[in-house]
This record gives sequence, structure tokens and C-alpha cells, in this order.
Amino acid sequence: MRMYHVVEIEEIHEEAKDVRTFLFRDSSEPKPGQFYMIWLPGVDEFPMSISHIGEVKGFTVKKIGAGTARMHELREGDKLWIRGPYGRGFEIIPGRALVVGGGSGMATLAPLIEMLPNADIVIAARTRDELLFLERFRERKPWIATDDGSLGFKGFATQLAENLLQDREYDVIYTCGPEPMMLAMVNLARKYSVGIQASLERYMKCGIGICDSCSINGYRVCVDGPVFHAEELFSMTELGKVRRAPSGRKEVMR
Amino acid sequence: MRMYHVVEIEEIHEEAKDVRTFLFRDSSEPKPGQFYMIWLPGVDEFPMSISHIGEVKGFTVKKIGAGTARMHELREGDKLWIRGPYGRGFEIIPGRALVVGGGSGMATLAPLIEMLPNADIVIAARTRDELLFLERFRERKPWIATDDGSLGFKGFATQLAENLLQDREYDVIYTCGPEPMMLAMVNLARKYSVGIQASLERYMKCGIGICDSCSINGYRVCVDGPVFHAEELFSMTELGKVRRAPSGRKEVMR
Amino acid sequence: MLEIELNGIRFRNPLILASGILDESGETMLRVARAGAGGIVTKSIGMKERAGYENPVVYELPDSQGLLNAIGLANPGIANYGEEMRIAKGGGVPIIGSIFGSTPEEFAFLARRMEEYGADAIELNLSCPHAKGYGMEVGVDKELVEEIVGEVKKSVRIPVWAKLTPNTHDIVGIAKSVEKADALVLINTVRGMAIDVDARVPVLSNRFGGLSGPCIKPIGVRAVYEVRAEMEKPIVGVGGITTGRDALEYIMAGANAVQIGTAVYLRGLEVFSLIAKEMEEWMERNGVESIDEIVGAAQRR
Amino acid sequence: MLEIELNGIRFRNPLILASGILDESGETMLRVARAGAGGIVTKSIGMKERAGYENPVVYELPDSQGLLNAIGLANPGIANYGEEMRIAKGGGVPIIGSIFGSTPEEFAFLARRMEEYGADAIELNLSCPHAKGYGMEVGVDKELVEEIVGEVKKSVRIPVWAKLTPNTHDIVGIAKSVEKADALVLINTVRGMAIDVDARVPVLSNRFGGLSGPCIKPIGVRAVYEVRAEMEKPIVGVGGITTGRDALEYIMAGANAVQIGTAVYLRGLEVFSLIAKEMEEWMERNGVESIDEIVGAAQRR
Ligand SMILES: Cc1cc2nc3c(=O)[nH]c(=O)nc-3n(C[C@H](O)[C@H](O)[C@H](O)COP(=O)(O)OP(=O)(O)OC[C@H]3O[C@@H](n4cnc5c(N)ncnc54)[C@H](O)[C@@H]3O)c2cc1C
Ligand SMILES: Cc1cc2nc3c(=O)[nH]c(=O)nc-3n(C[C@H](O)[C@H](O)[C@H](O)COP(=O)(O)OP(=O)(O)OC[C@H]3O[C@@H](n4cnc5c(N)ncnc54)[C@H](O)[C@@H]3O)c2cc1C
Ligand SMILES: Cc1cc2nc3c(=O)[nH]c(=O)nc-3n(C[C@H](O)[C@H](O)[C@H](O)COP(=O)(O)O)c2cc1C
Ligand SMILES: Cc1cc2nc3c(=O)[nH]c(=O)nc-3n(C[C@H](O)[C@H](O)[C@H](O)COP(=O)(O)O)c2cc1C
Ligand code: FES
Ligand code: FES
Repeated sequence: MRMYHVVEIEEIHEEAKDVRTFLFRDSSEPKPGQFYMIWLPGVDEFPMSISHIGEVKGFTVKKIGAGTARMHELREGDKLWIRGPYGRGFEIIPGRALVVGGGSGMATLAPLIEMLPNADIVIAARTRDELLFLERFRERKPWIATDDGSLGFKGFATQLAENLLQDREYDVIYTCGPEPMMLAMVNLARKYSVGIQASLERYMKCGIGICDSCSINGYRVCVDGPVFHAEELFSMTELGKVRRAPSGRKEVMR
Repeated sequence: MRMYHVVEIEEIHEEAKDVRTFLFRDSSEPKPGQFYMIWLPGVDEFPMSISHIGEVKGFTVKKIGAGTARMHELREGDKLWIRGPYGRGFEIIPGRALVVGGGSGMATLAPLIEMLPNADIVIAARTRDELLFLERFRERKPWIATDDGSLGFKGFATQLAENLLQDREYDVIYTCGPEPMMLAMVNLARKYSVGIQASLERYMKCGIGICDSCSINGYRVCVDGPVFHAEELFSMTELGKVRRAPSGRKEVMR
Repeated sequence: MLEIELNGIRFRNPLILASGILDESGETMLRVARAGAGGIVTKSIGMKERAGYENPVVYELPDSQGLLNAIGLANPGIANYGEEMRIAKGGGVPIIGSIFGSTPEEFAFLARRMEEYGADAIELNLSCPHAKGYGMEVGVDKELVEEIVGEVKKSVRIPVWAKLTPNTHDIVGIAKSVEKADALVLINTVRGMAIDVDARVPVLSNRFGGLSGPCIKPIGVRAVYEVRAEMEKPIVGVGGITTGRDALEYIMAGANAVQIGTAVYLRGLEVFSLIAKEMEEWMERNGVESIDEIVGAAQRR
Repeated sequence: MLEIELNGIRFRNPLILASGILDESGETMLRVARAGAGGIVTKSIGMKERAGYENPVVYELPDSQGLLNAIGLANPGIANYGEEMRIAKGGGVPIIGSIFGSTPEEFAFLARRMEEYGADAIELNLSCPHAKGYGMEVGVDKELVEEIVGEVKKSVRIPVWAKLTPNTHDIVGIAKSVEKADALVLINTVRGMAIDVDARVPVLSNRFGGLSGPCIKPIGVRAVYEVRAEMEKPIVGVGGITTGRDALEYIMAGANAVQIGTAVYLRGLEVFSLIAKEMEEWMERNGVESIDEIVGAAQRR
């Protein structure tokens, strides 16, 4: 399933501010953490994690630029051209798990959470409107953090996570979110000697491991990742600090 | 198994005047009547029927020109580049069978004969030295015909065959040999209302059904044949009469 | 639904047998017509009988990517071709007579004979060896091809198609130099070679050969698209077409009809009816009622 | 057994990473070196930072036949490339700096900077767009490429490799026009296109792209064979090499070393050590002790 296959959007759900889920059916068999390249012909092509797995699949897309804005204009019955699933997804480790999702990072983590019925969950965002999948995981009683305190813990996901790490024994942390947050989570994992898997996002062109545009310290996010494990993450001097522009030029993050 | 595979000649047997068998092993699975294209790098490439089937396979080659002469110079341990098996082989029909082989046509029929323990066999040639596989089929008590009477029946294979057809009931005739002989056998089959399968030989270039050089009345010998059945043979106005030069020009046979 | 008209000739479908594949003998062409081809291009016929190159003349690439061939313009010669044409015409589909020569006069002579034999159109095979250059083809010499097309156009009344070689950096320039042709056929085979590592020699007796089949499809689609972007003339697309989608891809690039060669090997003689069915299915699903609606649909101008 | 020397540079094996594949960042090149490549060509670097074309920039052909790409010469610009070179050099294998420009002077400037950055040789990417012509490449203009090579040769002391485009009818003529180069690299990608039938548009945002991978191997082998038949100069073969046999095929055609691009995708980063092992196995079985013994073995003169 490497070439484009065309799927029809069956349902569109409003998830949060500027975030929509597009549900479709196809026969590909993604694992949590894997992604697809979505092509909107004549517009753009960009990577998206799978946010719903099973017969009905989904992408949960935050509107941030021209491409995602055009995707938000699509209606039920419209088509998507997708190739994938690509990359290495999450590896489920036996034991007690903490899942920490920041912003639209929850899209990537959602299908993993469904496969980890006993995991503790932290859902974080800048503000209440941006919290993703509160409803979907209501019964799982997620911990909630907002930067502005508009819901749940007031502060960063990492602060809330550190509280949990102090109180409880975890075997592994799964995380996805803004890179500085993931870097902080990696540091926490080291501090508390807990395993960690983080799903990274980098600018992608080919999605199949040849163009080098998504590379971080020699790791290709598109095929070696997007999910990386503790030792790899510890070795990444660029994590949360340096990224590459579409030209390949290094630039300091935000 | 369409590309060249290289096989090593394990044994070479002298079969008759100017006729040698080259035995080799490979993993292809030919049926009686199928053929291979044999490439002698730097020399020539030509079609050859499989004459021995099983783990150890063989080609039985009559020296008639530059290419086959070079093949006769090969020694045990030398290599052959072959592609195949190609074409439609014999279809084994239940019932009483008569097999009629003329000259090197016996090479094509030999593996079929081994699968038909009750068939009657006619081995024919111009003269005693050219009779093929007398030893191989000794226990099968073949009928023998030579044009010059140097062994067995004096006369054409077709005359001997007609005698047999008058005496016995056959369900099917299998034949391979010079085209005029096969044409006569086709006429006999019609006369005596017996089924017939004949394996034809035409000038071949591609061996895979695209170049049209082996065609006879719109049938491609390399893929539609080389084995043809009664109705097809009856419809071939060119059989035994007209063939095509390597240029594609029609020419009258001998 | 698939019916088209090209240079005033009606084709029941736009799937034409390409030159050089199963089109040497009249009866084989008859069979191809019965198998569903919309039209047939004959093998390229020259002034004199030619046996072509020694075997091996065909090499198959792995994984059904295509073929490499060096048949060497084997043909019975124009004098011997009348009978084959007569038989082929019995198939009821247009027969396009392909010819090759080394001078404009030869091309013109051959075209007249083909017209006499009843050809519905002439296809000029401009990928024949050029007198001048090492491995060069007639078809890269703009002045020469312009002259050939001019001579032939003066000599016959039936439409003249110019078949171009892809072995050039300037397919558009060459297409423009044969503007007098009634249609352009794009593309002939791509110059290639295969070496057998164990034998340590090139496989084809001629060493070099022409690449055909799926592996050249992106080259053919590109050529059609580039030429269509600059010219209105009818285009017949050829190169690697194996499925209905492949045919549609060429048509959307700008082809009015297509030719099928190597796929006859890959999918058998049924390939014409299979592709026709695949095209019809796609057209029905997508509400397209005729080929003309989608010719050049992918052009962005 | 696989060790070679080319222009006085030692390569532990003749399997060099081709330009444009995993060679933008220093650390990725380091990783490729550790994975077993005998040498590395950097991504083609130009005067200024370029983001390249919009996505999609890569299209995968069916059945592992290859890729179509239109990255659009994305690169961080020569000024930003020193640090990447410094890191890449840590891999202990020769680093060849690939450059592209639009004038001989630009090429010369870029070559000097690459030399300062520690490049072991320069590779001139002559497949960049030509100022003059529709879809034409710098590399088909014999006078221009002769001048480029001349300028660059005057500007640096390290060897200069000229990488030629296959999109021409006259690869031998072009090769002769860059005679001053220390080695020839054959071939760059073949111009192609893919259209998505359902979307009815070309897939690549640039519409046209370069074809690479197994489907172009017969074209590359032919180019190497043709040039080797006429010239003694070292040749680096590239185009579709995926297995040890493919590499041997290029070497027997006349290549002294080879480059590997698309196969990194098809077989992973292990492709270098896999191909090296396949070559060694064949060489042992066939009593061949060094690559030099079989360079051009398939030439029939
Ligand atoms: C593996 C992976 C999984 C992702 N999963 C999701 C997801 O589930 N939900 C979601 O909302 N977003 C996800 N993203 C991010 C998503 O790809 C970008 O939001 C999208 O590409 C923005 O496109 P645009 O045209 O709207 O933005 P633009 O205006 O083009 O750019 C805005 C920003 O988006 C990012 N971006 C743009 N193009 C790309 C690209 N080709 N590759 C990577 N980043 C790009 C860059 O940071 C850029 O600065 C994922 C990214 C990656 C790499
Ligand atoms: C399907 C098939 C099966 C065959 N099986 C056998 C077999 O089992 N044993 C055997 O001895 N012979 C067999 N032949 C015949 C064999 O192919 C020819 O004897 C051989 O090609 C002669 O080659 P040459 O170079 O020695 O002769 P040349 O000197 O090149 O030609 C002599 C004659 O051989 C025939 N011939 C030459 N080249 C070809 C060709 N490419 N295709 C067909 N015929 C050719 C022609 O009649 C020609 O006039 C078979 C032929 C076919 C078509
Ligand atoms: C065996 C073979 C013989 C060919 N002979 C001719 C020919 O005589 N004249 C010609 O114009 N093209 C000839 N061609 C080229 C085809 O007509 C066609 O242009 C090419 O094969 C690409 O189409 P395909 O990929 O569908 O085969 C030949 C091709 C093959 C494979
Ligand atoms: C994604 C991609 C990017 C490429 N970028 C460049 C480049 O920047 N400069 C260059 O000279 N060649 C470039 N090429 C061409 C390759 O170096 C090589 O010549 C071609 O791909 C054929 O080799 P392959 O079949 O092994 O890939 C690129 C090829 C690909 C697939
Ligand atoms: S996106 Fe091209 S290597 Fe990852
Ligand atoms: S040998 Fe080519 S069609 Fe039979």
C-alpha cells in the first residue's frame, strides 16, 4: 500500500478549536504512531498520524496553514489521496504506562491509548478549547492540564507529569506534542528512570526515507521514527532545539 | 522462470548420427512438448524441446547448422543459458495412443512416451543411423521405419502408421517430425477419425509471442503451440506447405 | 463510449496495436483485430527484405518491467507485403502502414505502395538508424524529418502519422519540425542495453536495443504532455500502456488515442478487450461519456 | 577485494552514495558511511538557499520499478554547508561535493568552497535547468558544459567529476565535450511524468520529474557502454543499481565505480553492505580477484 489510494470522507467531526477528524474506510492496516502522506491534488501534500484505527479510520487535523485550511474545507463525500501507513509506530511495552499528549499530539496518541486500557493519561493544551479527545476518553478519567488553567491543572503538561512520576511507579511514558514538551518529558524519563517513547514531527517531503529533510541527528523521522525510544532520544542533541527548514538549513526552534 | 538461468552440463550422450543429449539439473518444471530458448553467448540462440524431464533434464540436439554445431562442441561442465519452459505442451488424452516420431522429432516426444506406458510407438528416420532413442524405448517394443529399409519397415513413418491405424483402434495420435510428415499424419487422423496432437517447429526469434516470426495461419507456434490439436491443425492451410523466412517473407517448403 | 475519430478515420476504440508486435503477417493481424484492437499498425516495412539481427533479439526485464528488443527492422520488404495487407484488411479495423527508409524518396515510395495496398493511414518510423551518427536515429535530425514528412505528404492522400523517438533532449522541437504530419505518435522505444553478468557480454546480438513496456511509461506520458502543451495536433500515445488506467493517463496527458505493444506479451491478446473494459468501468464510475472529454484533462496551462 | 582507486582517491568499495539521497545533513552522511558506503556524494549545493518545489516531490512507481522525483534542487546554500561537510568527513570515507549553478563562474565559486570544506572531489551536476530552453538541461549544451568543466578545473586542485544527463541523443558527444573532467558520472535521472487518473493532474507539483531506480538501469548501462567504447576516462555508473549483479553489470559495461540512490529506499541503508557481499560472492565463485579485472569486460571492440 505505498502508492496513493483514494478514500472517501464518510464523516467529519469537530473536535476542538480548529481541529477536525475526518473518518474514512480503507484496507490499510496502520499501527498507532504510524502516519500517512495526504495529498490534496493541486494543493499540497503533508503528513498526518492516524488517529482512529480499525475498519473506520481517521485523521485528526489541526488547521495551521494553507494545506490544513484546505483540508478543513472538505465535506463528507469528498476524497483524500493517501499513501502509507509509513514509519515505525509505538511498541507496546508491558507494565504501567503514562501517556502524555500535548495539543494535537493527542491525535497521534489516541489509538495507542485505546490499546492500553490501564494507562494513565495526561491531556494538555494551552487552553480549554484546544484540549483534544476529552469526550473520547472521558471514561478513562484523564488528567488535564492547561497553560492558562482554564480546565484542570494550571501549568505545563510536564509539571503535571512530574507530579505523577513522583507519586507512582511507571514502566514507560508515551508522549507526543510540541517538541520542547517532548524534550522535557525525555529529561523526566531519564530523571525518574522510566522508559519513554516519543513521536516526533519534522518537515517531511518524501515520507519514505530518501530526501533527508526530516532527519534529526542522522535519524530519519519518516522511517526510523516517527516514534523513537529512550536511548535514541537521549542521543538527539537537536531535539527541541534545532530543526531544519525545507531547504535543509538548520534553524533554532522558535 | 522467464529470464535466463545458467545450467551446467552434467553429462553428454551420443544418441545417433549427429545427435547428442545434454543433461543438466535445474528447478524449472517443463511438461512434455514444451521448449526452451538456449543461448550460447556470443554465438546464437535457438529453441529446443525438453527431451528428458525430472530432476535431471535434457536437450537432445541434432547438429544441422552453425549454432547446433557449436553446441556439439560443448563438454561436460560447460554452461548453457536457457529461458523457459515456454509454450503449450502435450495434453494427455485418456485412451489408446499412437506416438509417431520422425527424425529428431523423437526428442520432443520422448518425455511424453514415458508418461504413456501403453502407447504404441513408431520411430522413423531416413536411415538406421538416424533412429533416435531405440535403446531408451527398447522395452516398449517400438515400431521402426526407415526410408531406405536399413532397419524395420522400409518406407515412410506415415505408411507404417496407416497400417497400424487400419489394424487397431486409437483414440489419439501424438506426432513430431518433419512438417510434411506431420501434415500426412494430420490427414490420416482425419481419415481415420482419430484425435491428433502435433508439435510444430517454426523459425523463432522471441519465443514469447510478440515478434510474429513463428506464426502459421495466425497461430503463434511459440505460445499458442508448439503443440496443436486436431481442429487447429485442420485449419492450417500453410502446414507442410508454406513457411516464413527470418524476414517474415512467405516461402514454399523444400 | 470508446469510439473515436482521428484524421477522419473511425476507430471503435482508441486501442491500436503498436508497430512491430504481432503485425508481420496478415493472419496474425486479423487475429489481433478479432481480439478487440481498435486499429492496427503494421510492422515497419522497408524497401528490401531484411532478416534482421541474429538471435537473441529480445530480452525480458525482471518483474514485468518491460522488454529490450533489437529485431533489426526485419521485414519481408514492401514488394512482398501486399498480400499481408489484403488479409489484414479483412479484420474490419483501420490498418496503418508503418514504413522506414533512409531517404525522403524511399519514405515517399513506400508510402505510395502502402496506400495502394489499402492502408488507412501511414505511420513513419523515424527511429531507424541515421546514416551519419553513432547510434543516432533519423528522428533526431529535424531537417531530415521535416523533409521526409513533406515528401510523404505530397505523395499520398491518406493521413500521415509521424512516430517520434524519445532519445532526444528536445521532443517538442522535433514535434514542431514535423508539423505537416496529420498526427504525432509518441513514443518509440528508449535506447538501452542489458549485459549478462555470467556471460560477460551484452545479451542482444546487436548489443543495443529498444526499451519498451511499463518502465518507459513515465517517459512517454511526459513526452505526450510536453508536446500537447505546445501543439493542437492529434497525438497517439504509446509506451508501457498495460491497463485501462495507463491508457487514461496518456489520454489525460493529451493523447487522442493510444497504441499497445509490450502489454500484448504481459497480458496476452485479450489485452485490448481487458483495457477497453477497464476504461469503460472508470468512465462510468466517473461520469465521463466519451474519450474526447478527457483528452488533455491533466494539462495545466 | 572490492577496494579501488579512482583519480588517486582510495575507496574501500566501489559503492558510492548518489547525490540527492540522504546526503543533505552531515549526520545522515555519517550514518551512510557507517552503513558501508565506499564514498558519499553530497546533495547538489548551489549559491543560495532553496526550499525546492512544493510537495508532492516524490512519486513511487508500482512494483518497485523506481521513483519519480522533483525535489527542485532544495539545498541550504553553499554558505551553510561547511558544518555538514565537517561532520560528514568524520565518516572516514571520501566525500564528493556535488554542486550546481547556472554559469561557469558559479560552478567555479562553488567548487572552490567545496574544496575549502574538505571535499575529496567535486561532482558537477549538469542536469540543472538551462536558462534557454523549455525543459532543457545545462548538460545538453556541449559548449556550455565544456566551459563549466574548464573553469572548474582551473579553480580547484581536487579531481572534478562531470555528471551527465541521459536526456540526449548524443551521450558520447557530450562526454567528449567534457574531456577535461577527471571522471564521468553516468547517468542522472530520466525526464518523466506521472498523472493521477482520479485526480486528473500530474502528481508532482512541478509536473515533470526525474525517473530513477531499476526502470532506468538499461538506459544507464547503455550510456556507460557507449561512452566506454569511445573513451578511456574513468566512469562512475549510476542508475537503478539495486543488487550486486546490477553493480557488476555496470562495471562490465565499463564503469570503474558505481553510485547507488533509489536502492537505498528499496533495500534500506543496509544496501551498501548487501551489494558488497553479493559482489564478493560472485567474484569468489568466478575467480575474479579485483574490480579492475572486469571493468569493461563486456565491451566487444
Ligand atoms: C509524522 C507526522 C505526523 C503528524 N500528525 C499530525 C496530526 O495527526 N494532526 C495534525 O494536525 N498535524 C499533524 N502533523 C503536522 C502536519 O503535518 C502539519 O500541520 C501540516 O503539514 C501543516 O500543513 P499546512 O500546509 O497547513 O501548513 P503550512 O502553512 O505549509 O506550514 C505550517 C507549519 O506546518 C508544518 N508543516 C508544513 N508542511 C509540513 C510537512 N510537509 N511536513 C511536516 N510539517 C509540515 C511546519 O511546521 C510549518 O511551519 C504531523 C506531522 C508529522 C511529521
Ligand atoms: C519448438 C521447437 C523445438 C525444437 N526442438 C528441437 C529438438 O529437440 N532437437 C533438435 O535437434 N532441434 C530442435 N528444434 C530445431 C532447432 O531449433 C534448430 O535445429 C536449430 O535452431 C538450428 O540452429 P543452427 O544455428 O544450428 O542452424 P542454422 O544454420 O542457423 O539454420 C539451419 C536451420 O535450422 C532451423 N533454425 C535455425 N534457427 C532457428 C530458430 N531460431 N528457430 C527455429 N528454427 C531454426 C531453420 O530451419 C534453419 O533453416 C526445435 C525447433 C523448435 C521451433
Ligand atoms: C519486439 C518489438 C518490435 C518493435 N518493432 C517496431 C517497428 O518495427 N517499428 C516501430 O515503429 N516500432 C517498433 N517497436 C516499438 C513499439 O511500436 C512501441 O513504440 C514501443 O514498444 C513502446 O510501446 P509498448 O511499451 O507498448 O511496447 C517495437 C517494439 C517491440 C517490443
Ligand atoms: C530523490 C532524489 C534526489 C536527487 N537529487 C539529485 C541531486 O541533487 N543532484 C544530482 O546530481 N542527482 C540527484 N539525483 C539523481 C541521483 O543522484 C541518481 O543519478 C539517479 O537517482 C539514478 O540513480 P538511482 O537509480 O540509483 O537512484 C536525485 C535522485 C533522487 C531519487
Ligand atoms: S521525509 Fe524524506 S527522508 Fe524523511
Ligand atoms: S517466436 Fe516471436 S512470436 Fe513466436
